[in-house]
Amino acid sequence: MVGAVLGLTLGSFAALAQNVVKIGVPIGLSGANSVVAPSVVQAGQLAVAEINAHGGILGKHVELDVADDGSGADGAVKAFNSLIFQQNVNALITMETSAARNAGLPVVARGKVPFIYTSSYEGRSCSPYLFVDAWVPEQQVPPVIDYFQKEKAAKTFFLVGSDYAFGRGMLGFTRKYIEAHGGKVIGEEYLPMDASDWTPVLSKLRTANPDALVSSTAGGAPNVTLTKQLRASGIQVPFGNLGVDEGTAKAIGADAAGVYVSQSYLTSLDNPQNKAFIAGLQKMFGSEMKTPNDLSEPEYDGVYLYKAAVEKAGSLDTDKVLKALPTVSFTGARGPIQMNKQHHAPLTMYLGQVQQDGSVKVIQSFKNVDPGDQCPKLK
Amino acid sequence: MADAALQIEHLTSGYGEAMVLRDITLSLQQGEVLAVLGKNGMGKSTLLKTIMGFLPPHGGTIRIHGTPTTGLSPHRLAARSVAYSPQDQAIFQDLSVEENLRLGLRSDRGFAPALDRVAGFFPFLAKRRRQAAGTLSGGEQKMLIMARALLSRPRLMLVDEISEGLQPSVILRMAEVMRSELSGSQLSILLIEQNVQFALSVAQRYAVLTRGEIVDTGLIAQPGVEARIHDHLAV
Amino acid sequence: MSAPMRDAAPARLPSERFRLELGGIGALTLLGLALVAVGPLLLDRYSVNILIRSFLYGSIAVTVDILWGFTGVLSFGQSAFFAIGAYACGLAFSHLDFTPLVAVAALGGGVVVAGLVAALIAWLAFGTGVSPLYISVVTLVLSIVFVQVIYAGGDFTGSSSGLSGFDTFDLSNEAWFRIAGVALVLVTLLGWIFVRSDAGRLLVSIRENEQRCRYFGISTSWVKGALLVVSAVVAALAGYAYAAYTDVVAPDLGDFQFGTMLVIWVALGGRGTLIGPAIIAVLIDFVSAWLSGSLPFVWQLVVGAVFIVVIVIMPQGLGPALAGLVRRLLPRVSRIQPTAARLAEAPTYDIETHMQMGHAPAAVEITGVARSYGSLHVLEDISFTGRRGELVSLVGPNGAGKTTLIRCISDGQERTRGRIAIQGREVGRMPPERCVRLGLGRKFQTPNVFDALTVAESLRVSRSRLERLSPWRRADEIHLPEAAMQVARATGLVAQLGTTVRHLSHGAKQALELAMVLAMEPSVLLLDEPTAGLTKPERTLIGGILVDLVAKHGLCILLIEHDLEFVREISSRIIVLHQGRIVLDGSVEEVVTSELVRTIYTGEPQAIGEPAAAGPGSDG
Amino acid sequence: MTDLLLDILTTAGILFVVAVGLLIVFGVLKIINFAHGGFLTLGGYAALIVTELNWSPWLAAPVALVIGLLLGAAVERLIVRPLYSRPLDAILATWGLSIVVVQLITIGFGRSTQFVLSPVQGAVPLLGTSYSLYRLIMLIVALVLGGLIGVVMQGTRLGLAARAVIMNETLAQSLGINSELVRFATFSVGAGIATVAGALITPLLSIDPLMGLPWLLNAFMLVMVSGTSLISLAAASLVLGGAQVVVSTYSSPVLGALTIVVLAAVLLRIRPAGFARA
Repeated sequence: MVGAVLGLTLGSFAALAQNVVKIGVPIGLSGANSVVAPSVVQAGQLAVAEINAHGGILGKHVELDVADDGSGADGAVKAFNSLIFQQNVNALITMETSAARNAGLPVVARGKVPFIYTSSYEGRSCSPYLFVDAWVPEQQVPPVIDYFQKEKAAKTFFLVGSDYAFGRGMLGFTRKYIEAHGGKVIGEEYLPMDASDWTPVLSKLRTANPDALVSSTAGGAPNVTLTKQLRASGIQVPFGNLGVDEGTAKAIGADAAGVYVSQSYLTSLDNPQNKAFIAGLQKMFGSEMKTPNDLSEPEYDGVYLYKAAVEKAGSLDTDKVLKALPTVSFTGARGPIQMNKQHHAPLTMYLGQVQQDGSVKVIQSFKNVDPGDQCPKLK
Repeated sequence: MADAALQIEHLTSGYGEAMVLRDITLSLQQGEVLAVLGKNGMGKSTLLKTIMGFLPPHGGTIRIHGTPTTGLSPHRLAARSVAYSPQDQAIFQDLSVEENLRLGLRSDRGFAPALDRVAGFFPFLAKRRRQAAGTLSGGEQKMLIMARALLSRPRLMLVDEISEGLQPSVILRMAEVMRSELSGSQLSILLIEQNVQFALSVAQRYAVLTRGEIVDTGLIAQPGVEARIHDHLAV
Repeated sequence: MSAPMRDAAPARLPSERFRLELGGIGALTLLGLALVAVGPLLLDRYSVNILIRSFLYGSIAVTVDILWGFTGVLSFGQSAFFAIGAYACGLAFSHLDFTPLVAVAALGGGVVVAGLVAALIAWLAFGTGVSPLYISVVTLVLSIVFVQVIYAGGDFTGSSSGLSGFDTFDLSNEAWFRIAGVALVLVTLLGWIFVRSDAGRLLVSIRENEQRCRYFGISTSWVKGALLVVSAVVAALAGYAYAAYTDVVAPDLGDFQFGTMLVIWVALGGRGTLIGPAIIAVLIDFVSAWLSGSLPFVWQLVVGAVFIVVIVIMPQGLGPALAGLVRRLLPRVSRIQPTAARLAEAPTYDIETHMQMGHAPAAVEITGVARSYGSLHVLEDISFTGRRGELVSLVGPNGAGKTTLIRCISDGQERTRGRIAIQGREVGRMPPERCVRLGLGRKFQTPNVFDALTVAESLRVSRSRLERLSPWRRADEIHLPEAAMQVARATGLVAQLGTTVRHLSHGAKQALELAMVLAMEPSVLLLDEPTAGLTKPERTLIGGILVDLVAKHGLCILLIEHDLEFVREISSRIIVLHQGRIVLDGSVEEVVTSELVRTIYTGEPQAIGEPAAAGPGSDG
Repeated sequence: MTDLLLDILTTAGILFVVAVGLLIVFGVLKIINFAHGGFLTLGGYAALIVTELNWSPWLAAPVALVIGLLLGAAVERLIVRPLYSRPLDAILATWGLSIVVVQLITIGFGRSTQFVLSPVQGAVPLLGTSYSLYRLIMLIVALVLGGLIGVVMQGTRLGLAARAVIMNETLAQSLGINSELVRFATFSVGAGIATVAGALITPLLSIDPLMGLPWLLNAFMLVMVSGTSLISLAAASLVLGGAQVVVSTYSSPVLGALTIVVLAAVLLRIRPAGFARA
């Protein structure tokens, strides 16, 4: 908070920079997020290429600066430092693990740059510099639980997560939601974020024999190992995965079939923005294109939201941009997105089920779900 | 004239800075047994280790059957029909008797007849071939060492204190076996000993090693040799 | 204005050399401080930012070097101590309000926890009979355990996310830069003074030959343990600063890779050079951060490859290799003058003073001692008494148990049965360092010396129980008792005080070990073949000194010897061991004329009954 | 209960497969090969190559074996051989090698986590429950590998020479065994087994450049307590692996991850020689 006040008065260091707009993307190219990170980078690159093709931001060329944060806190400190103080970026727009985000926030406060966080997360991360254009538990969890309780008559639930802020935050909310709606949680297990052997958890799951399984694991790798090992173990149970995205589901292959997901973006969404988005990616990356997903599309939106804010502020000055950000809106593949005064965005959510080919079939949709009170102190 | 089985000239050797052997000159003719006698700590084992290539000599030359061997590694010397029986840790305790014997040959070919031959000397070997060598008694272990050395029909044997701690009957048996192997073959033996009687019963020549130097050498057939050697070894 | 007298290249005194070197390091220190002062003005923000961390890492690298490079204690777990300090900061500021009191308490807490954990590790790793490799294993385990404990801590420790965004000291980057920089300079300077002091030489002697140190009465476990605790505390302080500065703590800070990276930096910089590791740590971490954007993998690859090459080809490290190169290019610049302390007579110690107190107990009394390994009996029912002024020789063929007997006398853990008393005091189960304090001195068979120390330094270390070693300076005089002095003079060691022991002849090493043992002023001297590998004149000389020690100073000497001629010349009594038992205990005359001894030595075993099998199992 | 038993057995099997290459190198060469983790990772990537070439997943292990044998041979000549007399430096140098391996893999394949096809899918009914077929296969692999190494060591001339070098290298040399050659062959085979193990465990897990590290630590601890004996290693894998499964199942997986290293450290403190000759 001390830093915040100073930040508002001093303005941005980065604003002194050259005739380009630099956007930093600290992201987990290695570690837990490494499966999904390339698709996020591609979404960002597409947005930047499009913006540059149309004259840049305030007439300045836009550059994307990607740095690996190793999906962890320690790596994030290095990546944020490097981007903010070495590369002098004007803003950070990225999807990260909660650990990396938390670790990066103090650096952001010191460097005083806007930070648009494009990853769904456990919620309630608040900072004058931080804006979020992806979902929080209040938006994501209800579709899955409601569906299991109504359609699968599930009474007992087993929760599995990676042991980190996102995993614990999501499942903490899920447990409360289940218990508030008459269900019962009969097991809650966590593995370290980088663990890959789920055998003991699966043993407990088998013994507990719940009506439904809900998981919330880190980015890519733990999702894959959990799903594969669950299938290999022969345990049959309705499985809702709060942490899987479409690209990861594809990487898992047939083992993911039947898994329920709750997302704000799916490749199958039928609207012109989504078609243009996918076509743009295909044109730009060809065979190298990664499947866009719920963690990558918000990056695309985030870059455009930043552009809108800068243009509204008429300057790259951090103070002005931060003021403008909650007032601008952008219509992307997920529909119109506008972040609110509490720095979070109402979103349309979809309950889907993974098919044999890895695609996700939409089962139900929920319009403009509100994130609830995330940061009441921010005004 | 045939090359000597072993020809050592002006050999100096030791561990690091400590010179254990100084200016040793010795020769062992083909078909001959030379006994090197001396008390503990006089450099006898060091002599064998140097010949066998475990210790690099500081000076001097070693020739085996006319070929200089300085710088050759131990396994190469073994390949040249040199059989070495160290004093300590000379058997693989955890290997069976048969495995110990198999290691006496360079390959398993021809093992069966060779085993039959040495079992002729020491019949217990055939009976106990599956037993771990470490469970043999001290005397049996020494006989195993001797048998293993003879198995490959070596041309030069380097034998370190084979009689140590043995019963008289076993010592007699050892001497018999050595004599019978020597007769009519090209075998030569360098025998390191403290047991004077045993050494004299097998060897043709002797050398006394004291503090790393040869102080006396001669033919055993001479009269009064035993008394002379005892003088060297006495307190 | 008279020209000073010039001796023929006298060895420089340690204090002079120390002051000279201190001048050098002082200049370096000032340079370092100056750089730290102006750094923030010259460097860009990012570099300042990164260097703060690099400086803190440099400090830990220095502690790793003191532990490993100097003392031979290879710890992979310094990262864990660093992280303990960091988490003390992170946990306190996350869960309590940030107040000066909390800040100080957290610092104290971190230091205490790190110290206690280090003490526990030391207790585990430096106990008697524990393998020297165990410290590396257990510190490896420590770093793994630490990370898992943090994982298991849930919201309290932040698990794999770590803790961040807590309130912390409101200091500018420039201030942190100066704090970290000054800390690095200070840690290096203090470390440098310590390792070059007399006490610092003790570390090297532990690395070189821990057994010898213990037989000088030095509790090496305690020294190593204390060093580990201090290193842990320094690492924890660095960790605290790191957390307070970055505002983030994460489990990676304590993991095995970071612990290993520290070791790599030290190996690259040069083990046992302090400044090398400090510089390399800062350099590599700084360059890594700079290149992390553009060439991260290639840079790591280069570091790894260089590390392999350094380990294989120049194990002394890059720093010393470079220094060596410079020295070769400029041959005249840095000729190192030999340095050595002066020898001085110690106030005479005299066993007779004790003797005058009447009814003095026997020097060494051995009753019914036995030693067996499983079913193998190496010693059985050994009883005898050694009196003052007696030189007792232990003779017997190989494997008779002579060395085992010496070992049993000097280490209470060795024997299976029986009692041993030195000067009337029971040895019990005392480890060697405590047996030695009863007045025992033991010389080993092969010269057991400190190869990397000079002769003078070795003598000083051997005296450390009687004269405290200063941790911050070097004394010019070594006080030796007359006997040790006599050995040093007679064998020419006095002329070689500045020579590194590695370069001594075998005979000189034997003499040095004897002098070192005598420097401890023992009343009972155990000598295992002190003349092995010596020339005839050298043997005669040593023999004369031994006889003198017994006659003039009333020592009791137990001597193992193969050279019976030598034994005959110097012994007052001879004990003959054969197959683990005493077969004869008598005067020189009795033994020399004994038929029994003759048969033992010339191998007619029937004379002394049935010989036992050399190995376990029945005779066949 | 049956599940627990199967978990224990298959975990022990996997641990044995992963550690045995390290064990034989330690036995014959008396050095700890810290590049073992790097070799495991390399095996994982060999499996990845096989997957990307659309070859049968069954080919992953043989391909990994070839890579491991060749690499092991090169490493022994260039790095390990000069360090025989400096075992501690050998640990450090092989750790440096594993850094190099990891970085080379990163340059070649990127840092991201990747996956390979499993040669078999799903579970099979067994003893009244259904159990992961691949884990059962790993148990069989462990038994076959252990048996194979046992037969080679006990039944062949090469194995006899290797055992002779393990027990008493000096004596082996004086009996004409070229111990340098034995060391060379052993290191190469040890590396080969490590890469095969890496290829075999990947279908269960995921592949990334650092995947070998946790396995290296467990394997290292197992070898420290087992000494040089194959039987001890099997026992240690069963006891420590079993303890890990039990702790993970009944307490927490986080503590479970610690079980092997902590138990091994305690065992080594109490009995420095470890399980060997217990």
